[in-house]
Amino acid sequence: MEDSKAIIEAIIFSSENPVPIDKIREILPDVEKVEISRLLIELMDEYEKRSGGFLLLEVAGGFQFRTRPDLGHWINKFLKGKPAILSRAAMETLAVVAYKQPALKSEIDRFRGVDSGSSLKGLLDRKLVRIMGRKDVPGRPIMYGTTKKFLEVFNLKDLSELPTMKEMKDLHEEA
Amino acid sequence: MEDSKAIIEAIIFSSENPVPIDKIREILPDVEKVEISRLLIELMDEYEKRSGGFLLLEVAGGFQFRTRPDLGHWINKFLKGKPAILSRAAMETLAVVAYKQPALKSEIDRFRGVDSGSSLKGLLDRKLVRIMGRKDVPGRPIMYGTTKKFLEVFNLKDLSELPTMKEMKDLHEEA
Amino acid sequence: MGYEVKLEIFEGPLDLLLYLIKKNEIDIYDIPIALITEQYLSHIKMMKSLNLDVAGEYLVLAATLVHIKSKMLLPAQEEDTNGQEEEADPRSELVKQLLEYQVFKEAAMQLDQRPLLERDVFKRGRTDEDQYADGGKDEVDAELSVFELIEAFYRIISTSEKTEFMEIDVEKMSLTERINEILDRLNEKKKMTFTELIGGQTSRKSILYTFLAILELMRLRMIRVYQAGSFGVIRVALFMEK
Repeated sequence: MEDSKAIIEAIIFSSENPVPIDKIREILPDVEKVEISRLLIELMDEYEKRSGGFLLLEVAGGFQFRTRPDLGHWINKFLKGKPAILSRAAMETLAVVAYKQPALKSEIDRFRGVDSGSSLKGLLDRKLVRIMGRKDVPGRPIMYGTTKKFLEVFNLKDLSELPTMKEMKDLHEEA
Repeated sequence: MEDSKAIIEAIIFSSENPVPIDKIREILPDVEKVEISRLLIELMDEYEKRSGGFLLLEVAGGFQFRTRPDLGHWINKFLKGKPAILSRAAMETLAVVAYKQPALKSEIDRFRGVDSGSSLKGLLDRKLVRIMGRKDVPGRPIMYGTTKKFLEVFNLKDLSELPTMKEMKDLHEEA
Repeated sequence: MGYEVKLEIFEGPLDLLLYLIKKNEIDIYDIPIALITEQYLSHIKMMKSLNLDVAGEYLVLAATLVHIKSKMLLPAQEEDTNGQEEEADPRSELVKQLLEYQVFKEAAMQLDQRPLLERDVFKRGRTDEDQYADGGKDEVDAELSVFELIEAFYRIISTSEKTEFMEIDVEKMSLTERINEILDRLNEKKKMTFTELIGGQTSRKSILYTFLAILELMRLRMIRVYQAGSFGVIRVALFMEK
């Protein structure tokens, strides 16, 4: 493939948004606009004829690769299986539970400076956190701790494998 | 193009991360694993021969489309981002972790002759290095290893693709 | 003395030493210690005079070099007072270290020469539509990183003004681990004897942790402990909610 065609293709591929011709021109100022258009049409044709997994399309004033519309079903099936990740709030809540267990919700809230109710609920649903019991103080608040699944997901043999604050400080202080 | 080949291509195209064969198999349970392998090899060959803007590569235990290495300069120009660069200290620390894993911080420090705390922290932040657990010796020091992202970033199929220490020593002796 | 204006950035004392060896075209297995020590020291002096931060490690190696130099000055065949042979070559330990460092330095260079993601090669740009699939709600199950977890915690503590600084150590976590284990087992079996709980644990340390965990659980009123008579079986049960 000629160089400028490959460069155009690489640019469109790497871009988050549809790439307008003018943008391409900025990168390849020596190539005429009509020439860029011609190459784009060539590329669109090639992908169309090839009828592979994706196409080059003109959308929203630019060019973008998109999966073939009739394959949508398969892609949804694939993307659905993606494991969920933990939000920052969930990670923080989990961290406080892990290090302070048995931890009370009031303690977690105090540490984080915000209400942790919904994060805590999410972590309970995902079985990363569990109720350990109730603390023997007025109001008998619930105490939270981590589960076996928590160890599994974080690939820990046991809780003592968690880094300590001192170890963490050591890494931070050099920086 | 035959259907299953196009579907495989679309799946890889739509995925954020390299797609392992087993993941493809889950979506296409009727296609044999050897057949999927064959189609993947066909696709990799086609892109290689075509020499367009991107290639299909095997990295980090899966398959992923990536721009052609020799076009990096143009894409950096287009994305205007600062290319992700690791400092020499980070690179050395990473090399020790990669070759000695599970590696202790004390070992890394000893091999490099300097404290590696801040490099290590940077590599942990960038998810190139991870905590593997603790070594069962007095003091139970933390063990570090490389991540899947390390393989992704360094374009490696797996760790065995790294040159062996012996190969590197031989290089030295020639020099 | 004329300063070399070109001052290389060294990754540490070993890097500097390797540089000097290369510059002088010296055989790494037969380092002329006096010469190298002198050059090494003058480099450090220069770095200091340029107000560069000279890390402690540089000084440690300087001391090592001086020490080796003084050892080399002793007559070669001299024997220890115990009649034992002098250790082979005072330089050997340093040479070994240098060779190892050289290998890793080479490895680092090789890594750097690979086509790096987001430096030389790029993935497909993520579009907005790609984000819609949020994944199944109930499965977390990609492996999560311990580092992220503790970073989250570290972030919280370092921004909070709480004076109760967290001294979390391995001991405390071992105890918590045992508490969780006991709760798990009691959830399954409801009632167990003390011996059953201890059972299978051979090391004194783990028995001690189990014992401490039981005390802690009693204090928290999460379990109840009964004993039938003064030498009877000790039973442990979950504290039941009414």
